[in-house]
Amino acid sequence: MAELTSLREAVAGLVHDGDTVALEGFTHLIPTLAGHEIIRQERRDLTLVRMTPDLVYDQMIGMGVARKLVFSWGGNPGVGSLHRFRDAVENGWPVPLEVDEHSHAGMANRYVAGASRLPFAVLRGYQGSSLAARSDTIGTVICPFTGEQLAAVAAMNPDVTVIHAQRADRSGNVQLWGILGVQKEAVLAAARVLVTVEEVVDELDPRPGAVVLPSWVVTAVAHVPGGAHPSYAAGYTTRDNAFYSAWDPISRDRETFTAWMTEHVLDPARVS
Amino acid sequence: MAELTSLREAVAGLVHDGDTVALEGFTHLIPTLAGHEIIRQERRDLTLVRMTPDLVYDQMIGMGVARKLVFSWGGNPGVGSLHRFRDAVENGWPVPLEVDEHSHAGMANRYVAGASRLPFAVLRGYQGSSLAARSDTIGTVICPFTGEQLAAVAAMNPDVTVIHAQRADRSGNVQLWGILGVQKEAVLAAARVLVTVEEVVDELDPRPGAVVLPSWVVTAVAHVPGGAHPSYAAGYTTRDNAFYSAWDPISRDRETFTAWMTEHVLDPARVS
Amino acid sequence: MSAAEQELGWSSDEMMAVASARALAEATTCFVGIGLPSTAANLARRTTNPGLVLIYESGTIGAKPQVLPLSIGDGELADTADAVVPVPEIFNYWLQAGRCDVGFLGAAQVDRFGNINTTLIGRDGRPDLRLPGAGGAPEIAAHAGKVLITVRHSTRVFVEQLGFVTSVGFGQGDGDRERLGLRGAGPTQVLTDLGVLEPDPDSRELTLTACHPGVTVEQVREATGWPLKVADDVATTPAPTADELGALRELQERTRKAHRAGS
Amino acid sequence: MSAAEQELGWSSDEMMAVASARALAEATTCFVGIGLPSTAANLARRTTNPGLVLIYESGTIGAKPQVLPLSIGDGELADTADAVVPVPEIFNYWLQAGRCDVGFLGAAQVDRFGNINTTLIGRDGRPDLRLPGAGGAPEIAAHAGKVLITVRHSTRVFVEQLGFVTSVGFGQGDGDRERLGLRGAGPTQVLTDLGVLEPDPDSRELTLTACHPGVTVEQVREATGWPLKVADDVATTPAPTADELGALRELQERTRKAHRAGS
Repeated sequence: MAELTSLREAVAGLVHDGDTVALEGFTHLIPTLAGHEIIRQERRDLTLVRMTPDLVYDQMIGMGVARKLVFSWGGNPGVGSLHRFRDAVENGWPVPLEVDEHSHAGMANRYVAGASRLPFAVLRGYQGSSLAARSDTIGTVICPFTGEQLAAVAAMNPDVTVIHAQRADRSGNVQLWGILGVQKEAVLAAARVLVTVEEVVDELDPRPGAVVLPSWVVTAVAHVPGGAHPSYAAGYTTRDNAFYSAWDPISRDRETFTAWMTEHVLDPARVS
Repeated sequence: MAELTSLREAVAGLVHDGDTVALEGFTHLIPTLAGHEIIRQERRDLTLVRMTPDLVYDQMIGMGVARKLVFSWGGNPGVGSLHRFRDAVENGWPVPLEVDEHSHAGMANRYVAGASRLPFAVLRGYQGSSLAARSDTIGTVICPFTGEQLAAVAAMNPDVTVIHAQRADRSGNVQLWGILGVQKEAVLAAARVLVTVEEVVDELDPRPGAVVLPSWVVTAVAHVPGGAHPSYAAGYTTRDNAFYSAWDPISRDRETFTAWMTEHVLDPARVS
Repeated sequence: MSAAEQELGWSSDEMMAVASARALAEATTCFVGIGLPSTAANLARRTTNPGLVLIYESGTIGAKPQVLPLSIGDGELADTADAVVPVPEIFNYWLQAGRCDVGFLGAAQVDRFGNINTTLIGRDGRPDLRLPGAGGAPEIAAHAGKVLITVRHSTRVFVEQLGFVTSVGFGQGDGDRERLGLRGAGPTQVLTDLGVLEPDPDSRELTLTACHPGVTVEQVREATGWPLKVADDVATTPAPTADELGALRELQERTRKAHRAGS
Repeated sequence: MSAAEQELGWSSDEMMAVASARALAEATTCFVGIGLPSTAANLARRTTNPGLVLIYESGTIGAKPQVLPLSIGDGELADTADAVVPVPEIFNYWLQAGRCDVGFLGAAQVDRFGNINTTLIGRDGRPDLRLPGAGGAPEIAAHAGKVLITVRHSTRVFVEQLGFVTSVGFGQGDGDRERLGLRGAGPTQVLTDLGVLEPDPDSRELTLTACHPGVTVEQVREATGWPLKVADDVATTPAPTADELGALRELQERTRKAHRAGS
């Protein structure tokens, strides 16, 4: 059963140096503040996993928590590049960043296999793409009925998956709705699960489009209102489009970036 | 885009002799009256597919529409055997019935592969079971990453899938909720799709736990209130438990069965 | 009730349900088959394990029915569930992924290694007897943390040799589950109306470890289709308590009323 | 606007969006990438194809946004969709299953066979330039009934040789899609701010088939990084109509207002 705890205690207990950590969220419900807590606790050598790494991963990479990124699209949506991600890959600053790069279809199916506790998933994908040759988690398999060759991707089973959701009840059952992305699969694929929520309620009344993750598949729930900013939580917050644009100049320059992170993330006054 | 039509016209247009037809429904939302229309139109040599064939398949088999049954559990839930199914398998009455028999996990994954337009699906299943040796749609596959052997099941792609749902709008978008079974997969796996609905509405307002099948993946929608009886449609009808019990004596005897079907199903007065 | 049952004040079916509910005392989650397993699991929620999470193959997770369902798709299972998921998901993400501590199964036939047949039974000079088939059982037997089997004890059920193995218990004995890659522990208890069978720690052969009150070892031997292994010290199952019987009878009475009304 | 554009009364970007929207006139469903493709698809819903079903990789099926989304996960896409499904489902049950008539892509680099690079670009004496990566493009390019590519025309984009093939168009030419088992027809049109390229029916090499008004074949040749094949008769794209321009400008103005407000 999930424990209701503080974000600081949850990260301290669940995220360790060297872990494979997925902070999932498909433009909606991105667990940004959980990422900031991981930065504050100075985790190192993490393998970060996410289909769509954006600002919070740019920040984590720029602060040196990651040694590897497993992903399928790494950009600032509607704005452009992730400059800290590029600096790490192109110049090894602040530390070199290894990448395992997939398509969305491949990454989604890696989580599906992980959630199903299968070693791999089958899809029609990567045919003719240079991606296949560069990843040891992309292979092929032959259909035993038709003889057809298909793509295979290795299961993704993070040590820890972190997501942000709208609500939890006091027993730690979690409810999220709107664009659901790959969060259910990422949660069910992981050994440990941390969920930050906008609100803790007595009763999770049914909602259209909502999924419920039972308390017994979640390790810890932390009450973190606004925890997805600059992303959003449908029904609670709206996407801060201006911040995505503002991030571009902040992140272009190492010094500007470091100063911003120091003031806005490391600043003890902001520690949860 | 789905055409709104009568059940009679829909069956006449979509279901042909020799077709592979899945009338899906997992105890909830079973398209019973569509099955009766198939009986009235005297289809023959159908391959009937369903995870849980129950009364309507007992009736279709007893009336001689099927040459083969693909399934994973064939009984009268909470009551006992399907006597017409048994008579067809054990004694070939009224015609011999070939079976391709799976587990629920295997059948569910066959539909998943069909909906995904993959030739097969992978699962952990059938190990040590006598089922594997008796079906040519069960095989094995080796994980290209771990070398582990897993079960493979052939994709199921019916010529026609028939389901019953709570509502459709006038453009043929379909909405169902409650126990969803494998209906979405069965619909997306099929070449043609017939949906019978309790109600046709102007607007499909969002409902907790509801899924919507867009009009453009449905071939025909027919307004058939009570079309799931003796099964039910959550929010519209309740399960007729007494009928499931009453079916046992009716179906034990060939003559009693035939008389009952003649009066209750073939009787022209009841033809939609 | 038989004379013996009248004397005891409870029936052997009630003893079987109570013993089965007690076997669920430690579980977090139970993947529940319909019939006797569902009775036992719902009784456990009212006696030994109020927090037990019931998972039915219809995709209802955390169902809390007030009455016993007649089918695994009764509306009340969905109405009272924490979550309702599609059938492929319940088998792939929940059962196969090892999220069910206990899988609770019935059976048409069981052999000495806890293998189950629910598919067909050969008959001399007549076509095979056709049974409903596998349903979810093969993968429940494979993936559940452990498996409990509950069935009425008779030589028709407990047979020397299965003509068809639908769901694997311990195969042909020790090591077979590992060889087959079955991840769960397999059938750790078979709870009948006469007593309890458990696999021998070495051979995995089902062994009589407890008789219900008023039942003799000889009776169980006679109701078993092979020379039944008997533990050195066969326990006597504690009789149903007044609370257990009260909860069971109240549940069954409410069920009778509801399903009469529902029809 | 340039002098030429002021004279014409519309910009080359507007011509590109209008030409792209016209290319969607016949489609039932379009799997939409963000940016220029999303502009074109939403313009099509206001001009050539009001019933067009927009599918975004965030799992929103039948989205009807009033303003252009900044990301494929904007709330309005979910709020206005016929259905919102998980990301694995959108790729497996919808895109891979061949339910998208048109896949609309942008690109960082395109070669003469319509292959796309959005991953990385080699640079002399410096580390490779890192781009965002594949996203949904490889499987959109593989499975969509046909693919439309829209991108601004320059020698930086239309290159002789791709250092990295992220998404396959026609590979090395005729027959390669079939050899690779790619089920869709591949890129049938590349719509730029200068004109339209289409694959040669035999060789599959991209060929200039239309120039936008005021654009010469020579201009397009100069903006292309390989000796561009030119059709025997190069058409001139009909200029944007007042309705098309009005709809586009109204959409973009509403988008600017909304996203200013939203921030």
